[in-house]
Amino acid sequence: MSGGLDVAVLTAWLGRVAVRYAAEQGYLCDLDAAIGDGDHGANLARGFTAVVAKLGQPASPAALFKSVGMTLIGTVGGASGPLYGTLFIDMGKAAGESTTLDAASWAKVLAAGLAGVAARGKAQPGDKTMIDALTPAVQALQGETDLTAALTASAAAAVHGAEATKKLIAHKGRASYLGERAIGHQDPGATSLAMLLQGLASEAG
Amino acid sequence: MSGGLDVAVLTAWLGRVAVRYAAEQGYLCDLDAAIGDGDHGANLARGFTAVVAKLGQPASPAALFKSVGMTLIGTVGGASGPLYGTLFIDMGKAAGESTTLDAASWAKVLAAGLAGVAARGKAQPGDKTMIDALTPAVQALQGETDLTAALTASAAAAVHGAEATKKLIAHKGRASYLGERAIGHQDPGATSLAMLLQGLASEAG
Amino acid sequence: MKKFINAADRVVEDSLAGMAAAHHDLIKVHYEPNFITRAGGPVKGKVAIVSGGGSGHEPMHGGFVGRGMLHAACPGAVFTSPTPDQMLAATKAVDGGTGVLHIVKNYTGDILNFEMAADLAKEENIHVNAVVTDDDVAVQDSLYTAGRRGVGGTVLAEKICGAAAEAGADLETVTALCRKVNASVRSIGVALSACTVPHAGKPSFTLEDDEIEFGIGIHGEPGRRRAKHASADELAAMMMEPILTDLPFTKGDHALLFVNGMGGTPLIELYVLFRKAHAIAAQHGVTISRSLVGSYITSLEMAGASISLLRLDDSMTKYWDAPVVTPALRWGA
Amino acid sequence: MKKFINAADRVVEDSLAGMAAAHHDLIKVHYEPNFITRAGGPVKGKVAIVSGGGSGHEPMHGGFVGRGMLHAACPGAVFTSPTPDQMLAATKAVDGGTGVLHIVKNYTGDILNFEMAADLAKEENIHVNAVVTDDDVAVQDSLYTAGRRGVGGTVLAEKICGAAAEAGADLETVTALCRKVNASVRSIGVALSACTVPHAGKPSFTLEDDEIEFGIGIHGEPGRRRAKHASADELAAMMMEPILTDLPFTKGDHALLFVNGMGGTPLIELYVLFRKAHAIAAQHGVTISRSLVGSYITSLEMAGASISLLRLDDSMTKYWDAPVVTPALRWGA
Ligand SMILES: Nc1ncnc2c1ncn2[C@@H]1O[C@H](COP(=O)(O)OP(=O)(O)O)[C@@H](O)[C@H]1O
Ligand SMILES: Nc1ncnc2c1ncn2[C@@H]1O[C@H](COP(=O)(O)OP(=O)(O)O)[C@@H](O)[C@H]1O
Ligand SMILES: [Mg+2]
Ligand SMILES: [Mg+2]
Ligand SMILES: [Mg+2]
Ligand SMILES: [Mg+2]
Repeated sequence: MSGGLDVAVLTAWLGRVAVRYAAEQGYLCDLDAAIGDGDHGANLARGFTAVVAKLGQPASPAALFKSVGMTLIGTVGGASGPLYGTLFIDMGKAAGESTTLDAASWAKVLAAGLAGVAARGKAQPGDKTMIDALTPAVQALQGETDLTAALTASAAAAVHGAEATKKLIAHKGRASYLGERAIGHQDPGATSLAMLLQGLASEAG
Repeated sequence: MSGGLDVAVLTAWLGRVAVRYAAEQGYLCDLDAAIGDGDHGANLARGFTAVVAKLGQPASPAALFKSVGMTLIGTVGGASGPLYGTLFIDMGKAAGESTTLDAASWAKVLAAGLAGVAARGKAQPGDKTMIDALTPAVQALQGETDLTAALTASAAAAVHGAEATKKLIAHKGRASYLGERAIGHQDPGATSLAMLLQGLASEAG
Repeated sequence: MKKFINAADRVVEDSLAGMAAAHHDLIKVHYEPNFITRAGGPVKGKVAIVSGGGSGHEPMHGGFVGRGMLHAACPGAVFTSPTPDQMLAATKAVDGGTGVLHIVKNYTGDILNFEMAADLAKEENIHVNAVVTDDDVAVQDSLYTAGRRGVGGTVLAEKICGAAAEAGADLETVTALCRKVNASVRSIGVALSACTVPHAGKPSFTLEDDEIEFGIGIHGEPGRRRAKHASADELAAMMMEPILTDLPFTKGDHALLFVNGMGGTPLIELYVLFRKAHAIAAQHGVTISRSLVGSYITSLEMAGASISLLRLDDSMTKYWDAPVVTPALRWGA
Repeated sequence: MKKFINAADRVVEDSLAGMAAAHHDLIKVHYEPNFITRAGGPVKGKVAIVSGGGSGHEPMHGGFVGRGMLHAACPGAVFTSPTPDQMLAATKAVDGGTGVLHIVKNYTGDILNFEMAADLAKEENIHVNAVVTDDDVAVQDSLYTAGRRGVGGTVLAEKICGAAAEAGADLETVTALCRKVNASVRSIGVALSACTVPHAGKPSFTLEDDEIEFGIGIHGEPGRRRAKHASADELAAMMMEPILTDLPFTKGDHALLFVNGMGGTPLIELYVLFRKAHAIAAQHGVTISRSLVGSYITSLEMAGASISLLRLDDSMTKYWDAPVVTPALRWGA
């Protein structure tokens, strides 16, 4: 994949992710049932179904991200709705006028999304949230100029970060009520975030 | 047993029956759960515990029966409370002045009890109620002059009558709501009535 | 069996003590024999209404004691009719000199015990009338059974007759009104799960994951038949059909629709049932002009629901709307 | 999973339609986005109160919309916070020109979505204050968590602040009162069984026959710890201890005791708990001068209960007693 991330590729990515969330809905709900309230898979499946239905033909990556963010905010609910929504909205702001994102601009865009999520949710790395998948994913993009390699490394880092949440006590979200009992369980939001980036690597990598 | 049924024997009988109902409480409740509301054993256990506690030293069989009847009416509740209560109250009326009941007078007394239950509950033989144990028990006493033989035959007839309720559809009590579904289940009230008369045969037979 | 109880044989008394503590402004609980009266004592010159039955159906009947509804309620052991001494004591406590109405659900035990109590009250010169409620259409061939059971319609009868008594209607009028309400209401119940009587310690029946009991009463007894579980809309249709045809309800009727939870059913599901029952009534030309949704006549923790439909006339509607101030039903005052 | 539903993704809408049909005299249901307002429309010159949260907690919050309590409620998907567009639409619909109070239970999702909605409302020149309720003492080390959850105290705050708004208090006064109620109430919950979210289809956790979850929230999430099932009196004592010591309640306090069912608990058991909680409060020197018993903030069909204790002052007591006319709470009018 050399052409970079344009609207067509990004649209295909979102379709792929919507299918994956629908397929993994039960798995994500099970993860959430163990340490939360069991709705994360349903929330994302509902949200991304709406994303695909409402997307239309956005003029630019920025417009696409904004539309996705607004749809997620209006349909997901829960903690993940505003957080995933903010991720996309802030990615949209960072995408600016570009019609195609290369490795460097994607790194900048995703870092902006991370900053937005962190600002809204006030979670830090190690709090056992989606931040623990997103942070290493952003880091893995640094200095990498080949888009394929960048997306693959970023997705792998996110998956690794999500897995590493197993050993953590949660300090944010519902899992924080459980104290020590959260240990051994993988965070659902970190897991879904890794799936999101895996989807991009598969689509565009 | 040749001395006949006096207050001492009758008191011992009630104590024995109270123990049996306590022991068979679960069984009688199970029978009632299948075709009723599952409380028959608890109702009788509660009632006969109270009977034993309140009995004192009645002056005559008549006084004893009346006291038992009043206690049952005040503690059992449900359908069986008024019916068992009436059984004993009407037995008390029929016992008159006697201090000791022989086979013939017991036959008369139990028949009066049956008539009282039938008048109050308006059930007929074959309606799948305690009447189906009581009626053959009264019949088995007819013409029998030996008390031991009379009580043994009467108890056996009651047991047989109770078992025979299995094949019946109920026309009275809660089991009547079940229609055909009551078939195959033994009536709890007929079963407890057979236990009552078995207790007398064991005590005085 | 997991319940918030201390011991099977203390449930009724502990719960009564809780009611007494929570609602001392509205009710007074009497023990040995157990009965509940309004906090204020008998109302001179007004007809008093007494009801009662086994415990395990809360808030019925104790939760309906208060201004505009019952004057007294007699709780028996769980699912067991109370005894005549309770009813007699309650009747004497609330008689205002103009007679007492006993509202009795049609179960052999309730009938026999209330009959005995009425006989005893009459011996003490209290004028007692009794009305037996029997609104359950699940019992079909009532000629060959103990007759139809008194279920959800009883709640409606107690509210409406309580308001009439409050308004000063005499005993014969309140009695006739109660008969009319009972004659105008039809109910049916369905269980998704059984309930566990505390002293039994295990469920009174078991249902597979895809089974329901159709036509249940309120005592954990098995229903009329077992059926496949279906959608809420299908179940509502199965329930409304015998209700509508039995009375029968006809085009132009105004009715009160009462969707009742059996104790373990969340409100969100009762509203799902209400939606369809309401729509079916409308299709049938019946206008739902009053409604009641909640768990008012229950079977311990049973998951299940019943539907009652009452054909209203102007007087019933007026008395339904009249103020009521009880632990479980309150409005208008 | 046996429920009275048609499909997992229709539960909320079907139930809202049922509410609309049952309570059209009191409330109006709006769809896409979903929210519930009072039947009458905005009240000019009076502060409006909006709350909301996931569905599955009925009657909270929709059942509390009506005169003397909420002006609007926003139901999300089951156990999922609603979205900002719902809250914005509700806020705009009920603003009477003098500002709107958002009562938000402390969960990340509720906070974030209500924050976004408030930002959007402010852009439209609506003055919005928000009070976050966090009365759950089960969450101990709140510095290192998302903080204490908003549970039963929320119901009490909504009633009391609704009455203040009805009486004409301004936004800052109602806001301060809401903070005060929240600061004066402590709650804790216990589950005897888990609940099943419709789209999950299976219970969110499983308990052995002799186990309970202590310190649960209202979303079927596991509690603080698992414990052995015990008698109602022992459980009431386990629950009252952290409640009494946390505030702390002291001798001479007057309080409102709220024993709440989680959806699958029968009323008879709630009164058994109430009895002991009341006695423990009395031993502690706390006078229970007001009480509430019933299932008002639930977790679908969970068997369980929560206890809330609110220290009352004269103004809270006055507003608690003030008339309320909603589907789920009604008195005094
Ligand atoms: N403050 C936060 N910052 C970042 N992510 C968070 C925060 N709180 C929760 N999350 C993420 O949200 C996920 C839960 O999302 P979801 O189940 O959809 O919402 P809810 O918790 O409201 O039910 C968690 O697994 C976690 O990754
Ligand atoms: N009309 C009746 N006449 C005689 N016996 C009856 C009648 N109705 C019910 N019974 C008896 O009562 C028994 C049930 O008693 P019990 O379970 O204690 O009362 P309840 O049915 O009120 O729960 C039945 O098994 C039956 O034998
Ligand atoms: Mg969740
Ligand atoms: Mg029985
Ligand atoms: Mg019974
Ligand atoms: Mg959620």
